[in-house]
Amino acid sequence: MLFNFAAPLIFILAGALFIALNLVISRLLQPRFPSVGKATTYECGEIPIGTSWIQFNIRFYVIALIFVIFDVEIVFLIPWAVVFKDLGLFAFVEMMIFIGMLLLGLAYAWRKGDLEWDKPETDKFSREAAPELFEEISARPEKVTGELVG
Amino acid sequence: MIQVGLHHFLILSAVLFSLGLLAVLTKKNAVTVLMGIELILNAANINFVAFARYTDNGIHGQVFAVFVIVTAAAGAAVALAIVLNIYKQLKTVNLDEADSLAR
Amino acid sequence: MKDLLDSILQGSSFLANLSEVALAILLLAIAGLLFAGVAAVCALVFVYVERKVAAHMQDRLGPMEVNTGIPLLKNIGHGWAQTIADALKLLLKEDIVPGAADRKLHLIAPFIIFCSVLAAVTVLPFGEKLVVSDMNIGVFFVLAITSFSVIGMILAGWASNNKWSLLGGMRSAAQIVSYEIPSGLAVLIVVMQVGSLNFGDIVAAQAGGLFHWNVFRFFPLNLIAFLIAFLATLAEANRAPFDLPEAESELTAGFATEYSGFKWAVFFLSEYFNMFLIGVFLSSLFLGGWHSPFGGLLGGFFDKGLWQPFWVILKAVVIIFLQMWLRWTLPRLRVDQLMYTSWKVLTPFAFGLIFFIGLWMLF
Amino acid sequence: MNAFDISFYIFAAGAVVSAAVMVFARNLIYCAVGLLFALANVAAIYVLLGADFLAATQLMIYVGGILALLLFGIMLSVKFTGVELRTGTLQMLPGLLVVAGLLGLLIRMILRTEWAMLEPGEFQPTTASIGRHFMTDYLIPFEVASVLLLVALIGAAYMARREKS
Repeated sequence: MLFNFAAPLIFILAGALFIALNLVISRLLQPRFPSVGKATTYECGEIPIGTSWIQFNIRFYVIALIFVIFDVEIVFLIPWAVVFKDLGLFAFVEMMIFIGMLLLGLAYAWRKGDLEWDKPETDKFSREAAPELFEEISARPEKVTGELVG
Repeated sequence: MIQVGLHHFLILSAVLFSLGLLAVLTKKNAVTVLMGIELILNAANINFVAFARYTDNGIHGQVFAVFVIVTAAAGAAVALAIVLNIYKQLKTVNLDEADSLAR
Repeated sequence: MKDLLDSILQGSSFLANLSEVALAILLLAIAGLLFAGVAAVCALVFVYVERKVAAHMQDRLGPMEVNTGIPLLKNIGHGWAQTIADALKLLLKEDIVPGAADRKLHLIAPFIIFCSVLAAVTVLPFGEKLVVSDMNIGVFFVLAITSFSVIGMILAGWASNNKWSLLGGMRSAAQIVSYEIPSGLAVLIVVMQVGSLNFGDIVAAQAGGLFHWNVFRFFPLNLIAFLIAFLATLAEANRAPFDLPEAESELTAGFATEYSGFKWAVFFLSEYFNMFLIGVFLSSLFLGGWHSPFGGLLGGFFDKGLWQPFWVILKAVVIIFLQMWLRWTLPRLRVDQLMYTSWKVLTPFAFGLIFFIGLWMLF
Repeated sequence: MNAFDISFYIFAAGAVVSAAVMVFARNLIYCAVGLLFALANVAAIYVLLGADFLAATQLMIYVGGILALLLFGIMLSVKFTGVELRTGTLQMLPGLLVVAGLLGLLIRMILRTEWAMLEPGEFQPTTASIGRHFMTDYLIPFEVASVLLLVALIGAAYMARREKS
């Protein structure tokens, strides 16, 4: 059994070695002309403003949180799935209770809008919101784009 | 050198436990304190599994360790939510500064 | 693998003097390097194929210029050497690390992503005996080890100290994490039916021709499970239409923005090798792995010997072609649609499938 | 020294060194990377103890789940005043002393105790028997775990959400 686990480990080491070797080869072959411009953070040609420490949306956390809970559930489901054929109905009922509990959690998060991400406000640009503008743009797109470019 | 046995695993676990405890005791940032707690739980898990292998020949220790990991996951989720709330309220997650109950 | 070891031990007197463990490690290391090389070649081939597929889908020719260069045969070959030239270019390019970046983590991140994919490949079967590590928890191991790439992406995004990179890294993480649940559940559906996590057992249970493959069992439930697994793994590989993390128009290149030269190539390589991994993974779980679709035809002639890796790779290539097809057909999803698809469509459906297949198996 | 012993020492050293990096690093992300490697090494230690399922669980939940969560937590709770995510330490010296004393005591206890040891058996696949234990002996903890997870999900989602409004 240990042998089976040694294989991925040695593959990891070999993979790391492979990348390292290539990086060294690349380092030996490549030209190196460092300059201030190259070392600047890339921001589409603009001079970067501030650091990249932007405050992130809390939704990232909520998604990760729901994920962790369901990840744990998958870990519980795996040994169950392996023995399910042997144990039959009893195990099935037990697991459905377990899943049902967590589905309650998913339903709660769903209901409270935790699974929603910010949607673009498409209504603003719909036909209903500004009918004249919409007609104008649809009729003569080249005029609008021309203005934008000009 | 003596063959690796129960003692080796227990000592490894003790060292990891101490490092985790050190993180809990000395770190300022609440998230690193949480990391220390995770390390402590890992040390406990090594003990469970090592005892299961060397004194019991069974699998109960491993089942227990699975439950520990699960509890750790649930705990980390809630604890981080609390940390984020503290950050929201007090604009800091440093435990020595977050010492007031009122805003 | 063990058999191979024994035969080599008997064959060579020099190797026989080494201890068995050292020999095993040596062999595995060679195999690992070989696989890493295969990964690189894989990426080269698939990039070429992808460009050609894309081109022909859009009524273009794609790369045509780079051929052998022999005067008379200059224009024959459909630009086959294009990706080789690209690879050489990447190797010769100056490796620029921005001054504001964290150099150590900037270096480590590609290693983590590549190694996690490479480690997952060890448990995948390319034939009845043709597997590096016949691990009894194979399926679970693949699910577990691939979760390293999430961390790699967050680290890459953070270490670059660039707004696009960080946002791209966070988005990748959120996306991969969301789609790990449906893919895990879809995989479990197969595990339920076979009762084993070992890839060998799972494939062996699908012997007997096309209609014994897992996709066609419990019709149509397993077919839906396969679709869920396919979509979820597509999203986990950050492939279009789920390629938001590297949406060129908004995030330039996502977490890989500040990478150049060979380090960038490692990300690219990992992406294409990951597609191959997914292809073999899905074909073993759902499409009968090394079994031919013909079953016992000609006394099972097509199920033997070198046909086995042939079928595995053919199925993987078909899945990869499907992935490419979708990429060049569908527009990119919005973030809210992405989350909607994962949590409100795929996950509930997967749970429903587990319920109904459980009932079906019981009664 | 056989292969088993050598791998134990390698992984133990790996776990301890990365844990030390986690404790002593001043950069928050370095702490997380230290924890990442510590967790991976502990997973390898589980394999050496014959707990294959547990090792994969460790990778899946700790590395894929909790560590990702912690990284998200770091990203969401940094003050963006400085470029680097520095974190200081408090009372390092007393902390070190207390922990060193405790470690000494623990090791002394481990070495002094007469453990009722058995000869360890052959390595066996554990997944199926863990599944059977979940469904029989550990049924109540198993179901209670689902309640715990539900409570954690609802509670944490509620707390995280309150920020929005």
